[in-house]
Amino acid sequence: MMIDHPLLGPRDAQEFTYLGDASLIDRPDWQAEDAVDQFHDYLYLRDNPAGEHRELWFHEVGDRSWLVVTRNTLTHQITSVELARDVARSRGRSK
Amino acid sequence: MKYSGLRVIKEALTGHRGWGPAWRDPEPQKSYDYVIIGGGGHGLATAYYLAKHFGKKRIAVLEKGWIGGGNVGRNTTIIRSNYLLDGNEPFYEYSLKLWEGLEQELNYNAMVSQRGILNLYHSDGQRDAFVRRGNAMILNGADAELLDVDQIRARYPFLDFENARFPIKGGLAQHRGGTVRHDAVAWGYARGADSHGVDILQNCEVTGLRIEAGAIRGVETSRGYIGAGKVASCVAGSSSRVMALADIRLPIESHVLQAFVSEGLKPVLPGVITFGAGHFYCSQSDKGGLVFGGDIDGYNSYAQRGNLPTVEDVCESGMALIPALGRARLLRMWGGVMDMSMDGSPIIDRTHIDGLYFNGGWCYGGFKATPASGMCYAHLLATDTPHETATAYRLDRFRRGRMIDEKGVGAQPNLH
Amino acid sequence: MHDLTATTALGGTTAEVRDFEGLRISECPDWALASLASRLGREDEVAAAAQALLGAALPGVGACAGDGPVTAFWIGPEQWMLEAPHGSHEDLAARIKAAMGDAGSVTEQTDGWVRFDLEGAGCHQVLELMCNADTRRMDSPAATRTAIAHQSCFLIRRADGHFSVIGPRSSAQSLHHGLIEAAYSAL
Amino acid sequence: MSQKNRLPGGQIDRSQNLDFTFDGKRFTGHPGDTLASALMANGVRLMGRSFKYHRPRGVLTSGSEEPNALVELRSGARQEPNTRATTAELFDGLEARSQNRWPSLTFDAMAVNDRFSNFLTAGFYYKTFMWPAAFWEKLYEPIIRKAAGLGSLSLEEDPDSYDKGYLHCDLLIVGAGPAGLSAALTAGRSGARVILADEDFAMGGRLNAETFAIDDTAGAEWAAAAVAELHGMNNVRLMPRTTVIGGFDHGIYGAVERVSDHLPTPAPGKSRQILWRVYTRRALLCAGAIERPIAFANNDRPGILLAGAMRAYANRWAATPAQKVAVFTNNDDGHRTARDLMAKGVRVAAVIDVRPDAPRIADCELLAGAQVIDTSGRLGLSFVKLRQADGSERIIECGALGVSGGWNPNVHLTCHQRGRPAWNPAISAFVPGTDLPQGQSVAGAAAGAFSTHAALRSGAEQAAAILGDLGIKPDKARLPRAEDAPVNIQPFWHVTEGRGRAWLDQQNDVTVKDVKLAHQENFRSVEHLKRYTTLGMATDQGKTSNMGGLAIMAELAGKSIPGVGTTIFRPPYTPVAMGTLGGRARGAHFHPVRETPSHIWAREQGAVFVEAGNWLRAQWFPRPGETHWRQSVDREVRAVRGSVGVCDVTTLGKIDVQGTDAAAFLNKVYANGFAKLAVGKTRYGLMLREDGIVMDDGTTARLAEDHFVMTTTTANAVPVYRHLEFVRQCLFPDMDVQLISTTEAWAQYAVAGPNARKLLQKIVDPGFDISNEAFPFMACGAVTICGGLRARLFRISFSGELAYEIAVPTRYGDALIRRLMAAGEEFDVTPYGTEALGVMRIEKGHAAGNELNGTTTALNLRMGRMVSKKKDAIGSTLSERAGLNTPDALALVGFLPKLPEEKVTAGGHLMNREGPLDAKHDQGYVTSACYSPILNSHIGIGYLKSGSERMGERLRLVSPLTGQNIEVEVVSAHFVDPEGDRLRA
Repeated sequence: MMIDHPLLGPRDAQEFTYLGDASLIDRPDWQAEDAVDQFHDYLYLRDNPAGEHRELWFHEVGDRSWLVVTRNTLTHQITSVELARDVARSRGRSK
Repeated sequence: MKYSGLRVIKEALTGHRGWGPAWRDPEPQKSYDYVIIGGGGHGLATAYYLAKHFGKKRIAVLEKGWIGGGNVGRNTTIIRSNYLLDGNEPFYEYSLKLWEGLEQELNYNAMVSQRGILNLYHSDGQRDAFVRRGNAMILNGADAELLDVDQIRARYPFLDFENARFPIKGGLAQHRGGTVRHDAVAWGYARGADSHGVDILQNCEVTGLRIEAGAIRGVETSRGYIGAGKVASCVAGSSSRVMALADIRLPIESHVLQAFVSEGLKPVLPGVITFGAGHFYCSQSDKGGLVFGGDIDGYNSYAQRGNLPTVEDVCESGMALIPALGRARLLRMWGGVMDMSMDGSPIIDRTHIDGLYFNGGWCYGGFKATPASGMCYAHLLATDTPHETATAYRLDRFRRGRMIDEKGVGAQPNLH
Repeated sequence: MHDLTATTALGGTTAEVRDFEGLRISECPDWALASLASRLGREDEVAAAAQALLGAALPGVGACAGDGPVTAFWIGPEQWMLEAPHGSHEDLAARIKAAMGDAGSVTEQTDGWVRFDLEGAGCHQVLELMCNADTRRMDSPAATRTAIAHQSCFLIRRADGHFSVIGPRSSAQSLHHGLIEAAYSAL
Repeated sequence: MSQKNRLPGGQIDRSQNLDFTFDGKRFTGHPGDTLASALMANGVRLMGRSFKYHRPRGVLTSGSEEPNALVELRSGARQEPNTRATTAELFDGLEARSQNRWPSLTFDAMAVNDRFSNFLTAGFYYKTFMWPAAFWEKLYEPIIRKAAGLGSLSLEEDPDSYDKGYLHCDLLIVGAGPAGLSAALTAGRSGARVILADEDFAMGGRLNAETFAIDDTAGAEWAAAAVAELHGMNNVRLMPRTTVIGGFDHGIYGAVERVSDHLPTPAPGKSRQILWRVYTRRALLCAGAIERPIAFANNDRPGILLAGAMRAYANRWAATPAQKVAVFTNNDDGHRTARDLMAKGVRVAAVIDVRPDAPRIADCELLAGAQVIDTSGRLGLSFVKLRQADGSERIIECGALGVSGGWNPNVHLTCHQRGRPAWNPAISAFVPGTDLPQGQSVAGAAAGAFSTHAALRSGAEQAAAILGDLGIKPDKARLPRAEDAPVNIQPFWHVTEGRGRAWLDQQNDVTVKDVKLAHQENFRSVEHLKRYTTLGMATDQGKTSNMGGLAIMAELAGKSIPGVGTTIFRPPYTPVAMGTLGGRARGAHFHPVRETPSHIWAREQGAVFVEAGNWLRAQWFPRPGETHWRQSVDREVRAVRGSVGVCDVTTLGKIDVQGTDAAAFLNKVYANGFAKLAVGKTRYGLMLREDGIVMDDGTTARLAEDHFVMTTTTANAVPVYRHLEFVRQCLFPDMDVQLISTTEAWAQYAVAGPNARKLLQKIVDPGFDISNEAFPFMACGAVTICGGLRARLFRISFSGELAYEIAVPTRYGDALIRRLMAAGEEFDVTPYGTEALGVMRIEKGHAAGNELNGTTTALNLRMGRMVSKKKDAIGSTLSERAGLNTPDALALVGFLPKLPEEKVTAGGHLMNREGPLDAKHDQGYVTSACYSPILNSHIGIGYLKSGSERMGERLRLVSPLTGQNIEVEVVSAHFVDPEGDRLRA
């Protein structure tokens, strides 16, 4: 597979390390009442769709960026690639 | 129709006109007591044991394509029970015992061949882990033997003992492990289930689950609605897709695992061997092909095809272990969709929906589990209590902090 | 002045040089390296300080900059590697830190790496057996990161027919072995 | 032996003779020959035996789709089983042997199987060999395994080397026949970056096998001219002898170049083959078509081959399987074979055409509406028996029969990403479907355009279209003139009449009867058919046989052929040597070797090395007279605890953490607090995964307000760095923190033992006070040594002794270890390796890899209190789950054997002293064990249920695997200096 890195252009997926569902960015609030349940769902439950999947890849042999890749799990077609840091900020993550 | 030596001779002499269908292709009935979704090894085995051992009637197996077309028809055919953890070892040992009697049970030669499996280790840390595992196996009633380098050299003189980057320091052997003719497992269970009245419905894809007041009522399929008392999902890599029909999210990701076969060769490998310093395991089929595999490609996929880097990684490891493989040719590569769970161990459990049951999360260990998975799932369906060897395989174990993590890599399916 | 003798990554006291038909592969130990990363929100200060240091603007994605003793190449978002002759700049990291103050994070990298230079017309034939970088179409100069002999390396095109492979120092022997075998095979 | 079946002409160099042997017999051929063509020219028809029935078989095809003519090529360590004689280039001294026969090819004892063929039908195995149960492994299977398989491996290490490389192009063209050459000329002349690959050693495809003219020159000459022109373009890379084996995601293709297979042995330093990963913007498949046979009784005799192959042997290789031949066809193309062979002076007894209205053919008898119903001839064809249109039987004498059932477009690569071919009734064959892999197009016969003109045109047109997509202006050149014969074919798959078996898959011995039996037993899906009969599962993957099987299943099921569907084409297109896929990563070079800064010095000391990941570390340093490793290790431990020792600890991961939020960041990734760590101090950190399980541990030093150096375990350096970047970029993107690894930049040595300070004071420059007061336990800071070399000093201890770790730039690491040894002579300083390090950390009860096994919590390590509840840290929340906090949770404790000399086995399980020894009563397990020369006893540490409350209890340590069952006492894991006075001294 080729991942079209937002900064570097197309790079072989071999250079990346895969983590999984991009929802891992949405880490729950540790002080919530039901924090343990929220963390359980966050860490363990997956949509695992047969189709479009937003997922985290780390450019290990590259610029060390974490990317959010939108890829179809049936065809492997990739429709968008973003810097995870930008996605995280857009989802309200800060410090 | 019973297979016997006499029958084989008679048919041979009369042009094989007498052989009937191995299983029927019936029309779906309006409803069944038990609807099993998935005509793979586990689904067919479940139906067989449910009918034969628990005496249940009105059972259907729904298969979206052709039976045995999933991972049971696309794997490296290995059976073993060399597990470490309490939650796993008794189950897999039970499965191995069922394998040992399978042909007689089914009157079908699935070529269960206990050629032995050998896991090599290359460091003291690996040895310590294997010693702990081997002890766990023996303490659970399984067989295990720790082999030193000389014993391994005697059996596999052609491994790289001279120039290896990670020298072989020993291995953990399970002599009762081995291989099985994988397709025949599906066919044998299908034939057995059919002969006990199970309806096997091919080209019958489940498109919806009818749930009323928190209880399952039936399934919508490509061949129409089918009512059901109990519905049992048993679809491996498609688990998330089927359970999504009931709005259930699972601790499972679907990943592609590749496997490979070489051209036919005169006998080379007596048993199954696993490299401990890279991703490579290998056996030789009765037809002479080297059947081997390695690690999963590592990303979510339902595409049933792999990528080249994984092929190379596996072959690099193969060459590192057996330098004589250089001139053997890889004939065919294929990919199956694995239901990789969050701790690398399976789930056989009820769901919060009354009458809806789930069996999945087999990662790439599903084939060897086929008989026990079928028996334990049938037990759960018939009695609503887990089989004694499958009590740990609960859906809520992650919430309770009761993971069964053989590899110790945590909630990352592609590392299990 | 201390009295400890340095060894090269290949273990010698002098650099290893090998010649092939149309290619020279040489170990280059006499370079100091330091990484520079902008602190959050201090990018402009870092850019300005670097301008003074390099006599050029910090390079953009995949680029190299500087023609004085100190040059730089891009290694990641808001992150660069700076190079200078070891003889005159063994204290490169300290100098950069002094120039950056607390606007930038600076880390000595000199001995984290081994550098092999490939010079000659044969470099493309050798590199196409080593890595997936499209060396024939690469800008000159330009820098990228790529896997070479199972190791994560920087590949820098310094000029036509001149590449630097900068890899992990501890596996210098393996990296060198790979380059040599590829040269024998390709040339 | 003379080349009695050598014809005039052909593309072989008669000026040179090449000597070769087949089954020990000497023959002669010429450059340009394949092994198959040379054998044929020498009058050899019998080349192999089939897989199951050991039927005598000859060559069926002239290409890589060959099912029959497989040989063991070369000898010794270079022996290559199952090599296709049809693609093996002849070289002087070539050695080949037939396979799967005993004692000889002409007399094969195993041919007895053929007599029992009534028994050995499809699915036979599944119905028998079950009685008695035990006999399968002991009797039946060994016999089957011995009989099965084809060629054999030498089992010696492959002496050749293999390369892997990467190529990049705008357009990859697969196949250099008329379509491929036409496309390459168009794209090449337009300046595009083109790669043209063909599996053959001579480019031109069918143009080399046919007699067509292009414009006014022979096709083969036109091809040669085109190749010459392309050769002159520096934007075009010509790759003959290169098979594109698979199409992978996003335009990446795998290709295997056979660099040296046409030579006796590869030239020095050169590889045998190269695996190329080709990154393409677009790909054009011009792989041509593969002829398919017609099934009829005894259609497998040597001498019966595909008509197109017979023509190729005559035209390209000037060879014929016999002087008198016949042709059996259902389409016009078969007639070409008759014409071409007659033109070469071969007698054509008749053209047998199933079509009643078959076109006439000059100078040769045409039997329209006739069918071949049987053949005869031992070890080779002598007669064919026909049923003629008028119903009469007739026997024709001939030594060879060319069979044509039509041509199948070679769609293989269009299906590697699950694409499905579509049925084209006009040519009664499958053509590429609409679901092609991204960026792939198809031209020529592969797309169903069978005439030469159509191939040239579609090649040029497809190339032009692709160039347009790529924004390159296509060159507009005139299309050369060429034949444009339409396809006239009457679908015909098998002759129903005839008593003998009609073969579909000649290698796996699958007959029409087998397909019928599969249907009868309800194995009707194409996949069931394939798996039950093994149709198409041989080394040729059914390239010539699958269609026939499908057609017959369709007949039986009353379905159309597309209704039955096809099995899945999977890579590789043709089988690939494992060595090629392995490349150079073999033997000692399987993985890179990472050497520590003291490696050369340690080797000089005669150190024994051990792998730690890719690192090589000194395990111990034997001294003269020491005959057992324990002697060395015990000595090293005593030396450290008694005076001072030095150990290279460079391999531990080091990550530079900087930024104004660096401390806050560490507070997130470590379960324990780091915010208040003072500058100049070091602290032990416990890192959890989000699931609350321990991920790693290590010490982290604060060099400045905004600057830390984190150490990780050797094994986890990479995953921890990745995790930190995840936390930084994905979870806390606005934290001002920067990370970079510095593991290898510093050579780091542990200096441990009561005299450690005295030794260091001799090399640390006088300006730095490292007295206990000025530089206490857990202090850290920058110093200079040996007269001004910058260094870092950490007062940390893994051994439990007064200890420091000193770091200098790696290039000075070798000098530093030598200096430490020299300066330490007065203290008898001792280098120690990983074994002694391990012994001392077990004596101190420090957790390491065996304890941090990915299932242990802080609670298990008895560090539960370190997990701060006052802050948010990765893993702290989920570590609270009930299952991880049960009253009987495992806790790390120590074990002493009742008798000191009794070995404690790591991996042994713990049981109550009374009570059964089984899994149900398991109390825990030993993680690490060693002999402690300080306690003069074997010791161990491990996890025990409720361990903290069971001090002093006696348990059984059982290891049935190693035959051990001893009594041990539960003690604190801190065997040595539990109060830690030594390390604070």
